[in-house]
Amino acid sequence: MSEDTAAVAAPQSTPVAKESSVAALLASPAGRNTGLVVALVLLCLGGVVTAGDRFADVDNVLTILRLAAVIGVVSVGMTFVITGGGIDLSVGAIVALSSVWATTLATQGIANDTHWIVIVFTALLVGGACGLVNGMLIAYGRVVAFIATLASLAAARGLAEIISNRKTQIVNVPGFAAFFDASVLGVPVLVVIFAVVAVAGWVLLNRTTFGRRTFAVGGNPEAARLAGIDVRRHTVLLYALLGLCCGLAAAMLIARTTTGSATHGGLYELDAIAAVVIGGTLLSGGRGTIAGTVFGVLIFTTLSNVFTLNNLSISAQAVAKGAIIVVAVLLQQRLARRSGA
Amino acid sequence: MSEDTAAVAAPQSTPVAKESSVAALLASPAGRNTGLVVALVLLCLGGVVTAGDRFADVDNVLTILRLAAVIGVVSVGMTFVITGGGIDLSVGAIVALSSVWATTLATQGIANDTHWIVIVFTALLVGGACGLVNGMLIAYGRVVAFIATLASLAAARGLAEIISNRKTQIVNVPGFAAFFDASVLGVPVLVVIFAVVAVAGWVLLNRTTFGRRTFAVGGNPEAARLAGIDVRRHTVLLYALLGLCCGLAAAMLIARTTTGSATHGGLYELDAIAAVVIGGTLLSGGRGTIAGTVFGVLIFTTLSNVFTLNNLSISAQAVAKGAIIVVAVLLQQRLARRSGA
Amino acid sequence: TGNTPEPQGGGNQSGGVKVANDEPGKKVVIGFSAPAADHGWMAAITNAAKAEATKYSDVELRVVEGTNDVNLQISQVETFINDKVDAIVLLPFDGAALTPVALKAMKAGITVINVDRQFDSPFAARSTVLGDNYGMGVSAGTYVCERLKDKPGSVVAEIAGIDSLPLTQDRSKGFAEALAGCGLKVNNRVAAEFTVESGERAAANLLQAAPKIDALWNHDDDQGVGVTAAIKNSGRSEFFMVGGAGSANVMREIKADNGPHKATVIYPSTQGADGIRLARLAVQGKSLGDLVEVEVPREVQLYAPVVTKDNVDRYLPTAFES
Amino acid sequence: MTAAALLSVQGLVKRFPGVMALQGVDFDVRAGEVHCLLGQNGAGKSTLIKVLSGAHRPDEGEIRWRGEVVSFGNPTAAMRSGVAAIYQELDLVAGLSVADNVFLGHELSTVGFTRRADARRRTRALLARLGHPEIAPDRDVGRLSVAHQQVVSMARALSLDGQLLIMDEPSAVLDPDEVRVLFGVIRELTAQGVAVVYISHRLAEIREIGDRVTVLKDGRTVATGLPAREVKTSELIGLMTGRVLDNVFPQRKPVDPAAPDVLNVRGLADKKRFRDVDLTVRAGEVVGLAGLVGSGRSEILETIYGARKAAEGTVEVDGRRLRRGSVGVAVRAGMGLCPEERKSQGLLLDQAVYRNITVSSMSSFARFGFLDERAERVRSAQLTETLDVRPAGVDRVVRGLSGGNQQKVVLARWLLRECRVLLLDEPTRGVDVGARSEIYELIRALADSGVAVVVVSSDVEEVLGLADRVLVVREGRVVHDGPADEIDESRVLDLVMEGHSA
Ligand SMILES: Nc1ncnc2c1ncn2[C@@H]1O[C@H](COP(=O)(O)OP(=O)(O)OP(=O)(O)O)[C@@H](O)[C@H]1O
Ligand SMILES: Nc1ncnc2c1ncn2[C@@H]1O[C@H](COP(=O)(O)OP(=O)(O)OP(=O)(O)O)[C@@H](O)[C@H]1O
Ligand SMILES: [Mg+2]
Ligand SMILES: [Mg+2]
Repeated sequence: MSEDTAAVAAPQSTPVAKESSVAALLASPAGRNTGLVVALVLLCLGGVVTAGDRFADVDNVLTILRLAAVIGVVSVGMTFVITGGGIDLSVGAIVALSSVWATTLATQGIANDTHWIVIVFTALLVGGACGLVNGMLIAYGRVVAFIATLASLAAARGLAEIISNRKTQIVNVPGFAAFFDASVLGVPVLVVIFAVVAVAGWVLLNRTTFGRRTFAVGGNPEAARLAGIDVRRHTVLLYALLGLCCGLAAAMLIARTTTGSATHGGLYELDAIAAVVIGGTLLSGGRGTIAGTVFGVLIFTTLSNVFTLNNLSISAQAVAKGAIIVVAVLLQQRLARRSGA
Repeated sequence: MSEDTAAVAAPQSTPVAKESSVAALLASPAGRNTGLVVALVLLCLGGVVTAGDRFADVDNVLTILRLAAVIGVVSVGMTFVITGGGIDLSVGAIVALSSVWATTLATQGIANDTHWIVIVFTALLVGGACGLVNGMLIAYGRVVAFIATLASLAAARGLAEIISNRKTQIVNVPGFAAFFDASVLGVPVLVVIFAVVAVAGWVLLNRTTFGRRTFAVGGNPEAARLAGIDVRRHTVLLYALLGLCCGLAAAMLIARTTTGSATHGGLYELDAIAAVVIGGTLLSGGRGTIAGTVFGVLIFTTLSNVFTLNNLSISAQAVAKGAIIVVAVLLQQRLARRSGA
Repeated sequence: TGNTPEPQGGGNQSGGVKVANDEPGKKVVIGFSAPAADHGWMAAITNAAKAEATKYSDVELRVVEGTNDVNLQISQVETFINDKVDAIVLLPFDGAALTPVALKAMKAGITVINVDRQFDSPFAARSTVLGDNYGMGVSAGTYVCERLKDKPGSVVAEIAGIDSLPLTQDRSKGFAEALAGCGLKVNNRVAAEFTVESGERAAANLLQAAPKIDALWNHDDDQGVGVTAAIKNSGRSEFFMVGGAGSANVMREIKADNGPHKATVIYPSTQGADGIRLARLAVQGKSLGDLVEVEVPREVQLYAPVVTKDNVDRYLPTAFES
Repeated sequence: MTAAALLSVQGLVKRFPGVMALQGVDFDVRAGEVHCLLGQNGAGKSTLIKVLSGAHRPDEGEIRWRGEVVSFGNPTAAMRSGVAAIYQELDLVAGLSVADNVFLGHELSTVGFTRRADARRRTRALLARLGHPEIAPDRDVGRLSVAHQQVVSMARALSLDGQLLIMDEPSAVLDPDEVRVLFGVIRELTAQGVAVVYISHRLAEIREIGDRVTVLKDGRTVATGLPAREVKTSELIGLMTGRVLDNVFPQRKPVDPAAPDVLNVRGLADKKRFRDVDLTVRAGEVVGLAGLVGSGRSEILETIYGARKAAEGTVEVDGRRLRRGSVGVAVRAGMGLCPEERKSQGLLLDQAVYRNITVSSMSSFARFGFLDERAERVRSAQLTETLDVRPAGVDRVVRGLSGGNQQKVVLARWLLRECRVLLLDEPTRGVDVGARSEIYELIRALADSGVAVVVVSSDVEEVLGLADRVLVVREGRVVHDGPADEIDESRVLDLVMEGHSA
């Protein structure tokens, strides 16, 4: 269910408050995602108890957010694809390919002559193109999404290795890193980008015809078709959108590492899908929430931050991670059920 | 659609032929899987053309089959879970955990005193237990399968690392390797095991009430429930069955590598799901074919064999692999559509 | 038996005699980050580092989750910076990608010791401990040349590790160049993933691709367990095999001379432990005992010796149990 | 009424793999008329609708819209021309709100941003016009009852402001009261010159609302342009089925007063939908549950069956008390439920007919867990023949069957199982007149063989004609319990609607 549907469905009481979209924006994710919020709060409490000031520190919070930013942007895009009834296993490979293409000597040469934004554009272009190919294969070639994107995963990573000749490419374009490393009012640019993408994603999913149609295409493609929606075109757009997000994530990763590499974005597919699904988006399509995805991303990144601070044995971390994921999901389900959604 | 439904649905003509279950067994997978067969044949042709005798060699064919055996057993189990509407990301981790547990000094000590079969039993037991836990979490805990098994993946691998202290455990039990390395009429025991599992899986899925319930549960769980099927218990059984397959695969892997290790089974989840889905099983449940899965596994293993025989670079392999997967799926679809299924 | 646990992690015996440097000094907090321990050598690196740290009462070691995601590894280093640790021992998944954050740590006054995979800026680390990947390939190639020098046209095969890593490229480059020196080349090459299972899979296919082999170099002894199993399964014995990294298993096999391994090239798994030591010394302002130099050097490159039946006893004690 | 046809169709042909769904359909619709389509299950009515609304592409034939040949390649093209359709299978998107569904595909938007307040307001107005102001525009459509979903579909069609409105069995899930409101809306529309194509299996409705009738049989037009009010019922049935049917309901035998109680429900209640339900059914008795849509009858049946957990009360079969909330226990005790929503609750759509039929009695076809498919097919074939499922063939995939035929497949499942207690929720929804009487015969025959039957139906005539005893449910409580022959239709309607403001 989309956030706002649930939020307004619950109490039939205050029609006035319902109309205020600001109130809805604030109230709805909280109501729908009580369990996730509780899980995140518990996690933070755990962090504070075990690591004290080191956890609650502003710098540490920014570290968590910076870590969340790259995978977060991919996850927002993934929310659209999954809500629209699809899946994309190639996101990590697309990030890698975009990062490599945007950091080839040729690209850097052009960027040096003109402006570093060329690098960002290249990454977006490559990402978007990969997404487009995925979408076409799935919508018009009618290849199952899982297989089509698995194939893209192999192909894109192979291509990235060929282009980069399996060497890490270092970025020497002035201004590029400087821009991304800067802060706006104390908030790092990477985090700002993530926030903007998340808010834009929320608006797109919940306040536009594109978003409504995404739910319809994922929830009941036949009904969507009968309602006059061009399901195939819409599917292509969804994958292209995700591709763009991957391109953006690649640019962010280039800035963060000053490199492009065929090994970037390893296993991002799992991380992103996990964040989306733990956030409450249905893997079978038709229901999705951006707020949940953001919480999902934050839960995973906070978890690894708390582990880092606590010097836990690495294997024990894996076991604990498994347990915490299950507990978070159970919490979310129980609380969501209680809140009558 | 299950293999035999399609086979008998097509021509309404020969009710006599329909009755012969041997004929059905032979005819149905071939009919249903024309595209896959064609893809596999083309691949083999490619192998013969590029690598000549080295490909067509009996030893090479046995090598391919041996390589297919381990992942094949897991894929057969995965076919059940996916047909039943589920998914399991933890198969690789379960293989790792089973292999490690079955090769601890303690287990080997017992096996040395009694019989090497102890090792196999331990692996089956651990695998089955892991599957049971997955099933319970999903069916009774109502955790989404994707997340529940993602959590198991983390936990099982962590546990395997703890138990093995991240060391490769070498097997020194006499008789164990000897049994698995043997051949039956020139066919390696590993391949025989795979064949037996595949045939048993086919019978179980297509000829028993258990299989019929699996289709029902995966196709429409609510309808299955109202028809009197205990959907939750059945779900648990499906995951337990897959767990057992993982245990068996672990035993086979131990025999093949003479080791147990926490790194065994890496990315098996992707390989197995890919084989199942390329074989024609619906990721959303309700349709599944064991024969398709077997073809899927063979396509993937033959592919990497042909690549290796040709001394192709890994990057080029990846790109080619992506392209070949897409072509195989398109072939399969076009041919399946033409045959009226 | 093969998996008899021996009490030592990599670095216990290294260093030999107790010197003045081992006297407790000011307390040093060291952060340690490495790629995911998805194969034996990498696990041994971390284990050795941990074992080393416990030997010093003045060292507090913080080990974080191994990861192959550079983004996560960067944030781990950021966390160390926030935590104001005294030193960071960093085995980066990708040296170039971790350079900016290492620079940031250095700027924050933290002693960074770079291990194994080199940063692309000399200012990113106080000191660098390097294995010699290229040299490893050269050592292996030279050994193969020596044994095959009388047999021109010999078939040489290579089983590489994860092919997308630069270190694999370096090893293969060294190997090829050394072979070229005696008129040989790599006839068949496959790549595995440093794990037992992938080694077995790659080797099984390779043995089919090459009906006759004279020498086989396998980059990594951990995947070598699988390679050995595949060789055993195929019943082939016409060639000799050279290992890589130098696990205790393979050294025992060399010593017993009962398997395909006739030699292995060491790639020290003690680098992490050395990193810990250097970090401690650098923070405490001490020097390396056997050097006249009063500071810890900028770079230490470890040697990649070939271990054969003749010299195996020297290396066995520091070998890692994969 | 203008003589010129708004829409005319000639020689329409549509093939599906293995089936000719339409093999030559001719008819025309004039502005301002209600044109009724009649035909047996599988005659091709829904297919025709889908072709007209652009959801299917015809293989042959000609469609003229206002005299010009058109081809509606997709639903959007049809909608643009002014054709709006309500499909039989209620294609709404669960998970989206009522308002979102109403405006799906033609969203009210400003540069891509949805005008949600606008959409809500207009949805509310449309729903009020359809007599359902109580449906909140923000509710998730998936959580509405089928009847309310049907209303939303109608609101959706109205929102398109078309000149031709096609309705495929809209009344199947509505109760008489709601049908009256629907007819009011239809009259309003036709007065404005909108043409309506109306499909229903209820002849009484066609007489009431229809102007002209077209009869389809096996994908062909067998009669067109018949005057709806004058044409004789027997003639219509004859055209549709090719045979004569005089008595729809079978003869009732008086229930043996000594027959034992088979089903005994005492004080059943759930959390909020219903309470204090007492129900006793003797062997050989058919009990009918009448009531308005939304009165909680489906919930009562599902709770008896264990598919919902009861909060209070007991259910006994043959004197043995059943554990609460377990379908397995109920099925083993001999209960069977024919659920209300065949697609989501009843059928395995992608499975063969025979597998859908035997799914609840698999163990009787199995030895050591191995199934005897031959026996399954034979038994299923017998049942589908009895129920006249078309097209025949037990290996057909259920998804390809017409709505009414799908319903018969669900019914066959429980006929096969030989239950002690059979719970039927709207068993003849969407079933044509001919098959309906066969189903009645079957139910009667089952009862006579000692089965206790409970039938929920919104068709009061059906309840009275079929049942031995009638219970009237209003707002979750049983307000009347008595023999069927001591009560008549108007009394039932009074009871049903008492306190209802309609
Ligand atoms: N998608 C499809 N694939 C295959 N066959 C189909 C499909 N849709 C309809 N049919 C077949 O076309 C014929 C006409 O079906 P249709 O749904 O139009 O009947 P109908 O007159 O609406 O019946 P009902 O009164 O039961 O709704 C039937 O034989 C049906 O099995
Ligand atoms: N799970 C649920 N959550 C909330 N409301 C529900 C739920 N199930 C049913 N309802 C509500 O109950 C009402 C329908 O009840 P029900 O289907 O039992 O009526 P009925 O008497 O069986 O009518 P019909 O004969 O049309 O099925 C609707 O208003 C529906 O919204
Ligand atoms: Mg119909
Ligand atoms: Mg109902």
